[in-house]
Amino acid sequence: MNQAAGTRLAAWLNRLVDFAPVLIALLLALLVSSVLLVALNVDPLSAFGFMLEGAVGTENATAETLVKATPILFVAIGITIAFRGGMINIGGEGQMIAGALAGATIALVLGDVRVPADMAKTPGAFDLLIVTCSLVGGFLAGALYGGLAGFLKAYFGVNEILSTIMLNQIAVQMMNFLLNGVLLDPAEAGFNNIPKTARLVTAAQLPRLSLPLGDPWIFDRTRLHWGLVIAIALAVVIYIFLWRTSLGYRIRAVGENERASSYAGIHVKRQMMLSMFLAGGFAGLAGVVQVLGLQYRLQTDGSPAGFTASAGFNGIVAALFGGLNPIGAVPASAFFGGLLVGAQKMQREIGVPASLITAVNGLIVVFVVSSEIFIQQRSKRRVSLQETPPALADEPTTEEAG
Amino acid sequence: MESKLLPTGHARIESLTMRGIVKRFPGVLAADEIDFDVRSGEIHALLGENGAGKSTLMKMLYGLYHPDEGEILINGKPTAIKSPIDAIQHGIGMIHQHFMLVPSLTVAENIALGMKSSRGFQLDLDVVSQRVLELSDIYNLKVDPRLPIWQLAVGEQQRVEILRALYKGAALLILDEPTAVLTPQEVDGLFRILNQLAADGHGLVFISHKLHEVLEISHRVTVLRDGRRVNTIPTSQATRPKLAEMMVGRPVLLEYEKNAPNPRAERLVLQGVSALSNRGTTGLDAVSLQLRGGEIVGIAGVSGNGQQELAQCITGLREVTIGSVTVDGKDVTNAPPSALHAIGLSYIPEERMIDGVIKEFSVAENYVLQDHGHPKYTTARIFMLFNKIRQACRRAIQLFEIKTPSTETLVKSLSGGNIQKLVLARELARDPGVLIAAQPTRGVDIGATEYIHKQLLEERDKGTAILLISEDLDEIRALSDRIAVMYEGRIVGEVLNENVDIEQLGLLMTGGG
Amino acid sequence: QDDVFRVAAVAPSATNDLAFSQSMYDALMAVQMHMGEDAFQFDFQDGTFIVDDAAVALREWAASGDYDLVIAHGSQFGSVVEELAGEFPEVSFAWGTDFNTFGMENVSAYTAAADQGGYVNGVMAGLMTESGVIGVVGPIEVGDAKLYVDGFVAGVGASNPEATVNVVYIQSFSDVPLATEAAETHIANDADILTGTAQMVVGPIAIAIENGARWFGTQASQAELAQNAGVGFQIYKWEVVLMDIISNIQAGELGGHSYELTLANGGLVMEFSG
Amino acid sequence: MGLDDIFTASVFASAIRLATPYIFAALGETFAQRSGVLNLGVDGIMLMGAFGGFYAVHLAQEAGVLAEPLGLLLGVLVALIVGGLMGLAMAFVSVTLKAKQGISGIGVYLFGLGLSELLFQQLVGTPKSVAGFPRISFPVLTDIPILGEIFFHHNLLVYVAFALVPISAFVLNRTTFGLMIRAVGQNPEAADAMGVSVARVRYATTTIGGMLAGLAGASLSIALINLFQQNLTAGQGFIAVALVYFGGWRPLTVAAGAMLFSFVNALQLQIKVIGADIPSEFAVMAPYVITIIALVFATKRQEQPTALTKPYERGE
Ligand SMILES: Nc1ncnc2c1ncn2[C@@H]1O[C@H](COP(=O)(O)OP(=O)(O)OP(=O)(O)O)[C@@H](O)[C@H]1O
Ligand SMILES: Nc1ncnc2c1ncn2[C@@H]1O[C@H](COP(=O)(O)OP(=O)(O)OP(=O)(O)O)[C@@H](O)[C@H]1O
Ligand SMILES: [Mg+2]
Ligand SMILES: [Mg+2]
Repeated sequence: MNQAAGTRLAAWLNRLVDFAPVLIALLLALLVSSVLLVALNVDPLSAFGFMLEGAVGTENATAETLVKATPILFVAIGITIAFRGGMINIGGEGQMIAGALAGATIALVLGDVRVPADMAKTPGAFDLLIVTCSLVGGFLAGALYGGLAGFLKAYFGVNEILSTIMLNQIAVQMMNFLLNGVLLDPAEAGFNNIPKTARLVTAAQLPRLSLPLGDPWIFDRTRLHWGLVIAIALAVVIYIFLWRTSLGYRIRAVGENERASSYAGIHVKRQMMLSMFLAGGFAGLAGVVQVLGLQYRLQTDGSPAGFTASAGFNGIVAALFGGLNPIGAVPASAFFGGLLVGAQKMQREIGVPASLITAVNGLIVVFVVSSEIFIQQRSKRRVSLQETPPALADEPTTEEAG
Repeated sequence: MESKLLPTGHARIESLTMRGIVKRFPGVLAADEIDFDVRSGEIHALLGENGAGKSTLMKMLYGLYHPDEGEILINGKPTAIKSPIDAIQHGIGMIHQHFMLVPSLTVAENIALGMKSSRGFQLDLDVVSQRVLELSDIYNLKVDPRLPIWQLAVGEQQRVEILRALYKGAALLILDEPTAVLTPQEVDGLFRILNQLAADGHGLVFISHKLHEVLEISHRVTVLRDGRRVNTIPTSQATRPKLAEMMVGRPVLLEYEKNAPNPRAERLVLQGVSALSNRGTTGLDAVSLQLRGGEIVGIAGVSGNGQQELAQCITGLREVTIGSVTVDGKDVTNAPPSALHAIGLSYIPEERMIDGVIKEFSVAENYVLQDHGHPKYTTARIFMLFNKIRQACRRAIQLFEIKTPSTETLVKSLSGGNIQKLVLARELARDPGVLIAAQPTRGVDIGATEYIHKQLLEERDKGTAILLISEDLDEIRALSDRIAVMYEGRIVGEVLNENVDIEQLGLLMTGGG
Repeated sequence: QDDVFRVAAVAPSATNDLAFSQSMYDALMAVQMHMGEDAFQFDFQDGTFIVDDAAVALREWAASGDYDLVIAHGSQFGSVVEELAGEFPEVSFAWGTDFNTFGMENVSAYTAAADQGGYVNGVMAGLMTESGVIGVVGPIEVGDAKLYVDGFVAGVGASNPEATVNVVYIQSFSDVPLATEAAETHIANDADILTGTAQMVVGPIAIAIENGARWFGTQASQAELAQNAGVGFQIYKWEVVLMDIISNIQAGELGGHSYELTLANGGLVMEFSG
Repeated sequence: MGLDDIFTASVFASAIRLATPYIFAALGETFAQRSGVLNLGVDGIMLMGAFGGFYAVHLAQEAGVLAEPLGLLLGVLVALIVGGLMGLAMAFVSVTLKAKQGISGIGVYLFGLGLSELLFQQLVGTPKSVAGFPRISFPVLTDIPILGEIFFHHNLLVYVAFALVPISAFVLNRTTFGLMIRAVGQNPEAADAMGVSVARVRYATTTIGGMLAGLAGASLSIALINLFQQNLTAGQGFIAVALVYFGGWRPLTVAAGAMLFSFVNALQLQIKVIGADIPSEFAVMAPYVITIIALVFATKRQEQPTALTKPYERGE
């Protein structure tokens, strides 16, 4: 017993040491950034202090970090499915927009509907219906948009990197067109024409989230919303889907080896479309959740990232940081959320240009991803230090034991 | 004979000595104080089971791996070989067990790769092609230098490897299992070349699992087992059983007891099946074939003559353009693989690493490649029951003596022989009515080969119809009841095994006869 | 509370974009010059075109209680202001360009009658064109960009009904290469006068210089960049509005009004060069 | 409005100009990808090249120390060096440190995006134009009707870009270096066994890719637009990466893709300018739609380099 605990502790320590390279990489990135800061006559320590404070320093900061992380996480889960299925999906941005457009439209239309009599009896039932329909609609729209790239790849051999980059631009223009036209907020029409929809009615909004710890509740009066909970729950679902279901197995099989998959009787084209469909769906959810949970309307400034805030892009990075594992995507997304929100604070407090933050983020990404090699080398060395286990010794060998 | 130079103009390597070589891999001592030497004019055979350390030892000579301990002496001088460039400069050439060819490049381009061009930075492919043609004429190794590698069959690719080594004029030539894919005639041709090279003053290291080849061609034999040198003896003092025992550490069956054939109903029928090859040319040309339950039909032939297309047409991986395929009376022409699995067709693919397994998946996951959605491994066909899968897999591991640390080990870290056993275990576990076995023992050591052969015979006696596609005539002869020979996409002859004349088979395989 | 009047502002592009964001930055600098650094200080977060990022900043400023006025400079920030103003009724907000104060006591809205200067520019362009063709490079058909372009077209129509005005919206505020090529296309179609709005006009200005065409601008002075090509610029003087809002706040009135820059109230100034 | 109002000579000329930065960047990326390195950071490198080139020319012209052509060449040189250095950094990260190329590329992009803007704000401040590469007037040729306008009235870098297309094809297909690149991208083990240093080849191609991306940026900032502004490229680098896939990793088809994309873009501008009544949004999305459709109907498809994005490690 004691010995087992000891081994477990050792394993834990080992895993902790695995994070050392990441930390060192972060420190190095900060060091290089410090040089830039010093060149700008800014005290790096206070700069990074503000960054940390901006990310997790206050209850509101933490909430904002999580708010920022929410769409990133949705996208990252989807990207994980796509990449596991061998599809390089760069189309998170466009799929987010597709989802947001559909979800917002549904929410607006249903929001105008009179509550049916039999539903009016149960308070909240109709609200739940609106929100659910919008989420599902957003998911489906994103899924179809992503699935389109999968379809083009499966049946026309159109490379998905190419098609998704192009489809992103198309989605942006489509959104501008609709938001300047049929979806335009009637209050804006003929006046300012800012591309935005009308505000969603309260019934169509995803509720804000606070935790019943302390008084007032934690995250009360922040923008944190239920989207985060949905995202984390779905991360678990997708983990199970990918590694515990036959459909997930097929997606991963096709991603690893198309030839062996078709030899095994797996319909390769179908899995390609499916993984892009699901990836698009999750990006679509990211979009619709931003609308229902945060902005209560769909709006943009016309630029490619005007609505998405580049979450479709950051989701790719988060997915890869998360080791292409939906569970890993959760902390990875939170990390990125914190980075982005903290950086804003730094800019606010010491007036360093926003561009510096962008550069620093780039450095962090490069350094951290470069540090992975050291983790891999460590785990290899670890294997070499162990004796080759006798065949199957670590497992029960008889059927009864299983 | 005692000139310092080889006919190619390169200096000889009078002697090459590896002394006290140690190489450790994660969890494995691949070379443990190995001494090994080759002399000019000598063919030195290296024998050993899978994973004995043969390739590792030679890769250290070729600069691909670096010894942890020990030294390498060329002509008595300690020499550091840091990379293949060093090795090539020292006159060491290597034909690798896993082909080192770039599929998208042409033969000439593959040969020109890494060499100085006579036109400076510009490629001189016509010069290279010319020389390749000359060489292939001299050594009777026909290839078209303008064809891309991906269009070549495995056997042809092997020829390119050999040609390339000859082209580079190495003084010391390492051949890691070079004969695995050649016809008897080609093997004879190769041996003639090897003898000639040795006579010219080259040193040669010859790795093979085939004892008779070793006995025929080599001057000395070194046997490795588990990373250690068992012994080095002159070939004149070696016999097959003795070598086999040195390798495996126990006496080995070299001939099989085979029950009399007991053919039953027809299970697999091909009628006038034609198909295109990867190149878009005719790959299969009106092939007709009948297989009964309880018999093994061997398909002999040099690789690239339609065997792969044949297997793929039967297994639903290639479109049949004309003709029909029937299994147990059911027309399955161009049926998807999943439908074929369902009616009891199993397939051991030739390229096991690419078609047969998913390297990044665990042993258990690979074990259910086809059956991952089968009701017995799932609840409601959705959730996979990994406990059941692991259990079944564990049973197969024990039954088939697959060497793997656990069911959760990734397949990429198993040796080729064990991967092949895993594929075999999986395909047989599916209790097939028809089994297509393509090159089931290529590159597999004699211990494992023995095992796989016994399994195939057992399966036959259970009433399975087995189509055995192999370029190893010994294997075809040992297992088949009937033998069909393929040449240029057609079946050019069919004989009962007992009536076979090896020379005649060889002739058929090369379009003669 | 001290005597210093503190302002925090967020803007979508850079403070030196020769366009929309710069107009507000310059205005705040002007106010500071006027009131003195002891009496007026401001924080300015630029390059924040992402609405959510702006929302974080605005929320923090509002919650800190340190600022007498929080400015959201960009009409896309409207919904954020609406939400925050409700949540922080004691904080004074200003935003633009828009008229809408959402009926709240603590919100000021400001806008520019960009069509007025656009009209002036258009009249002049109509009179100056020799080829009879005038090219407009617009970003997206919204807000004051649309106002300016519409005013410009009307101005040309008033002074030279014969002239053709070709309008291209490139669907981006920032895509300089595309804006540049749009200007090239105008030139290829015989335009001898160009105008445009938003920060990507720096490209078209360079094209005007290169091809000897004339340039009319808006939002901020582009005279230096446009060199000899520059003719007329409509400049936003937000300080006119800001001074008003500030004195209201100092008098205890947090907002509730909307303001408009016009040529008449001195908020719009025409600058001519060349 | 007839067809001859739409398909004017100036539209073709415009397409050629628009294609120039794409061709530079996409050719560079073709080299990198052919050897197995996916550099998603092209856009960031373009921005750094654009700024570096611009700033050098700006300084030279402010100081008046270098006569104009020399100042411009200095700008090109700086863009090449800056791009090359960033390419080198990308190579170090993805070849030596074996980082995941997708993410590291995004990191490089963000770094270039941020740093170029930062340097611009700190060193220059507000948009200023420079006298960039002038359009060349060829004797006789430029005056040929239509053809003269389309082909013989561009700046030097436009011609350099188009000249690089056959040169790149030649290098890839006809030289020993090109052979090494193709081998390393398809089967690094084999190349390694034949004595080709996989790392060295990848370093070379990624650095060349960086230099060409830098030049792509400079072709905007000191030749086509003649000024710098934050995010000057507006995402062109990503389109360039897409064009490499579009062109199936062959310089000629990659350039053809760039031309198609740019032509549709020029066309949509022309159609808007002459007043066609289609929503701007649809006009702007046209090049993207057409690119996809073109690929759907393109019959010939090439396999991508098998080792693309895969760091090479000897099995040791
Ligand atoms: N790249 C590697 N990484 C880790 N271990 C390795 C590697 N290559 C070889 N080994 C180990 O070294 C041992 C010897 O392998 P090697 O490839 O030399 O065997 P071999 O004698 O050539 O076998 P075969 O007959 O299958 O070719 C293997 O058992 C394996 O465990
Ligand atoms: N990357 C790797 N990591 C760990 N082990 C490896 C690796 N590559 C090869 N090996 C080990 O090297 C040994 C030989 O590998 P190799 O690929 O040469 O197999 P093989 O020669 O085809 O085997 P066989 O002779 O059984 O067919 C295997 O036992 C395998 O465990
Ligand atoms: Mg071996
Ligand atoms: Mg082997």
